[in-house]
Amino acid sequence: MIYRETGQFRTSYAEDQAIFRLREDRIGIAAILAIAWVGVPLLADEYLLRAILIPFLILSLAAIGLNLLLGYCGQISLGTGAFMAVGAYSAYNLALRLPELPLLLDFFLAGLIAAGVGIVFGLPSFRIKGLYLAVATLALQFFADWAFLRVRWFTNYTPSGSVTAPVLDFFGWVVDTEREKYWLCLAFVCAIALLAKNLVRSRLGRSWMAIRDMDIAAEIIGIRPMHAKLSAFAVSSFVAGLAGVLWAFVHLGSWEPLAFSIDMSFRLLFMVIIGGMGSILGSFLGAAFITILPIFLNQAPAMIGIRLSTAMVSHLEFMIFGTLIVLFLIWEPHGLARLWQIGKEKMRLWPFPY
Amino acid sequence: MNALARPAPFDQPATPRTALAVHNIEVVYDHVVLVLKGVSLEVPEGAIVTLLGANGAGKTTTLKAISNLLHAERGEVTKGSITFYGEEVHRLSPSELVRRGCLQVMEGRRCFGHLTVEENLLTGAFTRKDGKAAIQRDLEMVYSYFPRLKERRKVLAGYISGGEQQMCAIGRALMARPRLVLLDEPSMGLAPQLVEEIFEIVDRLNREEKVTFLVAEQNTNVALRYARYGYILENGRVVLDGPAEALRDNEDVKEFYLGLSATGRKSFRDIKSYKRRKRWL
Amino acid sequence: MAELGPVLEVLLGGLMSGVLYSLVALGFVLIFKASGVFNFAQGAMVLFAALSLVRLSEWLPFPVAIALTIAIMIALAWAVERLVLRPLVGQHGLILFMATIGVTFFLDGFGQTIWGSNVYQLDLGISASPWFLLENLFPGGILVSPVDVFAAAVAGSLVLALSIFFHSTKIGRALRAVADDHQAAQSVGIPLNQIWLIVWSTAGVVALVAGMAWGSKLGVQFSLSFVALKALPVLILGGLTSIPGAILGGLIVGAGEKLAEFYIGPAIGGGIEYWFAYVLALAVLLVRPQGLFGEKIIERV
Amino acid sequence: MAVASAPVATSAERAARRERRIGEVLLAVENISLRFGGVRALSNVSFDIRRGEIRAIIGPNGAGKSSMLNVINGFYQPQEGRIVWKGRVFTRMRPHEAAKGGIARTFQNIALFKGMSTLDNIMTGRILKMRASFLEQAFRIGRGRSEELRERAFVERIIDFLEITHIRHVPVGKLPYGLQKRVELARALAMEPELLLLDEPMAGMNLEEKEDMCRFILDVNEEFGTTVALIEHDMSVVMDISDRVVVLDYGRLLADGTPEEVRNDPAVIEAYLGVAHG
Amino acid sequence: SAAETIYYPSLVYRSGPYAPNGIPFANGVADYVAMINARDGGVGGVKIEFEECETGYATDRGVECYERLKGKGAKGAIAFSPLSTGITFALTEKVAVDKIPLQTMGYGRSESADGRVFTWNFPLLGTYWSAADILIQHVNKIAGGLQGKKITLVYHDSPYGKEPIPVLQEHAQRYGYTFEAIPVTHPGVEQKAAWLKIRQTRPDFVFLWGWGVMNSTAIKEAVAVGYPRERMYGVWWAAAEPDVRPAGDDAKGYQGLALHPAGADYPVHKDILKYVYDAGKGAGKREEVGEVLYNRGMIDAMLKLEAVRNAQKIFNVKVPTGEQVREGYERLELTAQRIKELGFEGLITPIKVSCRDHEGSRKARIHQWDGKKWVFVSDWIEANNEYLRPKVEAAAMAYAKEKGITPRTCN
Ligand SMILES: Nc1ncnc2c1ncn2[C@@H]1O[C@H](COP(=O)(O)OP(=O)(O)OP(=O)(O)O)[C@@H](O)[C@H]1O
Ligand SMILES: Nc1ncnc2c1ncn2[C@@H]1O[C@H](COP(=O)(O)OP(=O)(O)OP(=O)(O)O)[C@@H](O)[C@H]1O
Ligand SMILES: [Mg+2]
Ligand SMILES: [Mg+2]
Repeated sequence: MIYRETGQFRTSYAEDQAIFRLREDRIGIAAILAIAWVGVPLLADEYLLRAILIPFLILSLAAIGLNLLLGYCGQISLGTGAFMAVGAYSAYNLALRLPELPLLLDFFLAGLIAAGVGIVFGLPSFRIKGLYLAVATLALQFFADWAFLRVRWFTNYTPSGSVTAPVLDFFGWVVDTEREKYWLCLAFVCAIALLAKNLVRSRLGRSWMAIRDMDIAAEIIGIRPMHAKLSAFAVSSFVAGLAGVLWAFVHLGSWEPLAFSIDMSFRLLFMVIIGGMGSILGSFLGAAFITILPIFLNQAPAMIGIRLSTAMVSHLEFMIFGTLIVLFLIWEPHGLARLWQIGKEKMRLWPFPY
Repeated sequence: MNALARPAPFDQPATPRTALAVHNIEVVYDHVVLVLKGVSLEVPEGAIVTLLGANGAGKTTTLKAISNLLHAERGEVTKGSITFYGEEVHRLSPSELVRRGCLQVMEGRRCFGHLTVEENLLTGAFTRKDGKAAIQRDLEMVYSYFPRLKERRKVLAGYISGGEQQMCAIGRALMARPRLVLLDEPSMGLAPQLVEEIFEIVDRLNREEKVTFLVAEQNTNVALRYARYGYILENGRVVLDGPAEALRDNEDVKEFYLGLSATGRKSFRDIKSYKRRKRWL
Repeated sequence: MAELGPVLEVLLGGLMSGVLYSLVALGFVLIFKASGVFNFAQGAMVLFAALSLVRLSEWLPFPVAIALTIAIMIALAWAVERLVLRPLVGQHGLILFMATIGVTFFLDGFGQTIWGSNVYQLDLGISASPWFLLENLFPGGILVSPVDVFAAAVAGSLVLALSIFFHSTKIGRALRAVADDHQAAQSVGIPLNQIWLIVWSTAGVVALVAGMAWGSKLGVQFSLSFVALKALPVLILGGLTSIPGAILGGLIVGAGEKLAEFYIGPAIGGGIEYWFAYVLALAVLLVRPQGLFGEKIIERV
Repeated sequence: MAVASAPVATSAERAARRERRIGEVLLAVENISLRFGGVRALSNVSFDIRRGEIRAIIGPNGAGKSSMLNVINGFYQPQEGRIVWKGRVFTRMRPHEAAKGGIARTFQNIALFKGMSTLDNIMTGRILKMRASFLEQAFRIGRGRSEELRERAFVERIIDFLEITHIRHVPVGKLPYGLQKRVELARALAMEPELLLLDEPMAGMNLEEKEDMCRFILDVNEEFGTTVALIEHDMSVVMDISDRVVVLDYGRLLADGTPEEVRNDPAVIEAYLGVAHG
Repeated sequence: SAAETIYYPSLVYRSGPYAPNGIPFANGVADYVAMINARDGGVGGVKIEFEECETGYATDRGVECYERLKGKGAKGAIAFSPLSTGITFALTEKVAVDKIPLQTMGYGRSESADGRVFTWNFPLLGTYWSAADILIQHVNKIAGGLQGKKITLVYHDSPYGKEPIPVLQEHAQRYGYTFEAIPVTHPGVEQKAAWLKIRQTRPDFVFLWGWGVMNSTAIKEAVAVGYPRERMYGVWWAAAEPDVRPAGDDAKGYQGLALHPAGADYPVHKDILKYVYDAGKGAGKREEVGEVLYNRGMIDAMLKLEAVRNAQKIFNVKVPTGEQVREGYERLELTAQRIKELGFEGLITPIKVSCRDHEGSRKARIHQWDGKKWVFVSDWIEANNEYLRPKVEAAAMAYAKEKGITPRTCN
């Protein structure tokens, strides 16, 4: 029994409501945070930071955004890419047109604008449900792709329609090395993850989950479906918008609308489902699975000394990745987060099987 | 009728064969939750056997283990064996089992909401091969048992009332002409008259057509009246079993399941605020 | 009259391409109807079927290649049922959806490994040169493409055949039962495995037909799998569970988006075809949340 | 496990107390008619519920009992008739209006939030009582924190009362049927309703559990003075605990009166009870 | 040992929707490098270590590949060819920090021809602006003046497709034709509306700025509306075998820009066949050697290695760093003589890169598909630099301003 609940008593409701109730969990999370904030930046090389960790963090953030909407409120969205795009282009235009505003405020306002768009495109959710709703959000996705290509004002009339992010200057702190970018993203991710966790374990989160699990019953106990759904859309697109800003400003630097295409939306959806719907931790696990695993699979043959043609490697990557998705779902349909939980449960019982 | 599915009375051996034997099974949900901790029971051919027990005792789980439906709930039989007429159940798919005549009426109705009542009933006849006429005849039979269903035949099952759904689910099972029916709380949500009627139907099918029944029931009173043998489950274990009369006369059963204490039935109004539950363990 | 010519032509062209969308949507409908699974892999199946056909017909007579391809699609259906669906019986729709994404990835990699990633020409022997109808009425006539007409005919008969098959046999009823509740369907003895095998095989054959129609137009190449995205609004507009809905949705989307692109597009920068179908579908859904012909969504406590 | 501290009283005492408690009309449905296409689920039904009483609604399957509850709390919109709720007249109630006004209910087909734990399910019942702003919730400061603790304490009392402490953190989807019913009752109680609508709360329970459930209902009724409207098929329960009974049959009002009156009404026996029962 | 090799990373896409175009290009690169290793023992006697990385044409995978490969080898990667506009955009800033040249032969941002601002970008052989100018020159010639003519551009709705629009619009005034641009949305499988419009407006010429499946679809649709293929012109990314083959015979007569000829009968091909394919080490099939995109890959590799050779000479090192290779690029001059030595005579024309001009050469020919192969229908046409240069500079300066870059001064 490595994982020991006995002997840890919670004597107040406040203690019982803490995010990490067990000492083991608290030690674990402290260790992870220490590694993330200090260990990784010290040890990781540029490749790891720039090509893997930064995208991973930003996509985790976006996945948290989608998870709030899909995993907690049960509204299927295929428009997360569009919300990210709205965030990115808003921040770009704010920085361009109102240079006197501090960049951090631009980021925040961009998130708010994304939230506004989220509310507008969440309106149909009042009538449309389930898979059918996915189409409403797809409409947004395609419309946004089109608008950012077509409406030249958004891209400041650059001939090709691609735009470039300004220098990342936060009150004099110029973020230009990879390590700083990593810290910046990490800060955003930690903050948002904490806020999201708080939200989902308070009233708003519970009303989202109620709507998700059974909207009719929710209405009858006094939750207003419209209010709950729209607030989920708003919060989710705020987070997605913020992730979009980071993706554009920090990861890509310069980008075209294609960076936030339907592919991005689908990938985020995969992350949430694989990681675990209705779990903040799952968003991270899912993002890791979907972003890091293919890269790993791509490099794996070379690592173990097998020389295959590039095409073969990439086909194998597809096949193995697809197979792993299916295997993981069969193993635990509720996602990696759940797998983790069951693992903990087992550790609690260990060495007994049940 | 269906000669294959139902052996004619004269080839019945003197001592009835065992239709169903459950031997010391363990069931685990989600790889970690142990729910049944060694349950054994036996249902002789042509009998009505009832399975009693409090909420969460594991009645539904036992029935699902028998009809091989645990899979979809991420449950698993990890130990023991279940045989249906001598054949290991776990080798058969649920539909294969139905084809051999073992059919479950699931708890909580589970009608197909987007199908009309009549379509629901007809899905019950999916495995039958004895022609349209026979199916039509049985449809009429079900309607004669449940006239209410006939009135609502064209309505989507998702819209009918709870009790009507329960009738629909039972009727659907009868349409399959099973040899062994696993009934999970048939009386739930039915008006008292209908509860009696359902058990009358069970009894009639049992007597006239030699259908075997294993009934999980909360309504102990009725169940023990119609059943021949009973098992009482508690916390995933069989704690008591015996012929129905014996159970009915058991003091504990009397008090805790039938509500008959030495002084007769108590009014629900006069129940003390708490009393110790009967635990056999 | 002369002004009417172009309108008719665009309308006709739109209807024809709509039929092509329908062919893909049909595959989705079949599987959704039968199991409640939104099959993301339909696009990959279209590609895989077309690729198999093209590569096989390089060294086999065409009819033999078709037969062999159908066999391959049935084998695929069998594998999907056995390895993916069976272990996931009774799971939430989104999870099954995700599993089909796994299938998509696998098929994409597998198809390219065995059949290659090049462009292959698929020649069905139908001339691509246009017909001009009613030349006496309209200057230049009304242009119709024979390929489109052929595809429309095939799609029409396919829909008819499938509608009849699924509506007048007990299989049809069983399909809908399975889509409603896997477990309850099992409990009344509907063999999920067989049902899914039948349906996925049918969807595989439909994918082959779609692959032939689209492949003869685009060449058989990876991009074929993108046509699935064009089928989504069609599917939703018609209703996820309706076979005739797939056809009708296709016609509406095809005609609507072509007319919009043609007449509204230039005013606001063009390329609106891209999102028009979705907005159209959205508008329809606001009025009918289950699509034009979809099954009513039951709300009851 | 904490034990609910309901006073033990003799039945005579109780009866006397009840008399005193039952007060004015809390809710009246007047000439309600409800149709679905050709089906008349309710035709011209009127009855009232008085403050503090336990009102049973009985009738054969498909009689329109659940539909009646749905009309009362606004899920169904009757074609005709009106509802008088605490003196205010509604031609149609809206679900959240009903909830705000103090009507809570449980469902025949359990309508719990399957993905949430028992505790969270019951906490949803407190949503209308919570006021913390968005930011307070996100940062868990101010009311976001204090409210959470206060309501948790409240909910824990209900959990204790209904004796479900051991399943606090279990996702309700995994609970056996009977316990789910109990959680549903807990969620409704958490709303601190004035009128509690219970749709077959004792279906699928064995005797012992029914006894528990009766006790809970009686205690709620007596302790908090909550008015209860209850649909139930078990006649012994209905006869024992209800003050007045409405009998519906195929959408029509068949009888309305005390348990004794109803039990001896030939029409009721004919349509519903059949052979003398209970 | 690693210290003695030149590290040549190659970003490719051999799978996915664009694989039909990506494969021949990647094969050309791989075979050429293999041939140099086999024949010459590398560049300047230093072996080349060659590695491919699959991007699948996706930007983030491209960035990942770049990050993974840029530091490999003794002195890091010599240069990158991202082979996608999206990846080019994403890498433009990063290469400046990492000091690795970015070779975008025949693609990338047009303004990056200005080496004063885009120090690390080398859009060799021609940008899309050059392409648009050359096409206009050609049709102007064959139509005997464009006054009153109609030209329609059917373009891929992305930065790539949009690049030529400003040039074509400005030329419309200069040459007096009317211009219309019709976007086709990604991936380009549905173009019916576009072509019905063309059937109605009946333009004299249709330019096609497509990519991947969009090209063959366009040709098919042109057939379907009866638009003559002879009056369609594709940019050089829309005029290779994968673009015409799916359309079969219908594609006959279709024309396009050629940065270089197709065909395998140039001296360099003989060496490739001899040293690589005869040794059984060919990346692709023997009969595919000499396809348009294959040749383009070969030229891409050759230019990169010439820059390396140049750097070796300038700095007198065996293995140059990325920064040194940049110098090699900037002072790259391929005379007719040198081209002949390399075995590329007839494939390309002389190139001279300078600090100001990173394009090096802006010439192309027109070729036409005869149903089996591409045949030339024009001689080399040079883009009008007097017209283009100011445009390039203006755009580059705007970029510099936005990014806060102070342009270098060149002398
Ligand atoms: N899918 C599941 N996952 C985990 N645990 C489960 C699952 N289904 C049931 N259980 C647990 O198994 C135990 C037995 O449940 P079961 O449904 O068999 O009881 P039951 O006797 O049928 O009760 P009831 O009379 O309420 O229907 C319960 O404690 C329940 O919590
Ligand atoms: N939404 C609906 N659409 C169509 N018919 C409905 C709907 N709701 C109820 N009905 C019909 O109205 C009638 C009354 O249903 P209701 O659920 O109120 O019955 P009930 O009295 O609760 O019966 P039970 O005891 O079986 O639960 C039934 O015949 C039912 O089919
Ligand atoms: Mg049960
Ligand atoms: Mg009811």
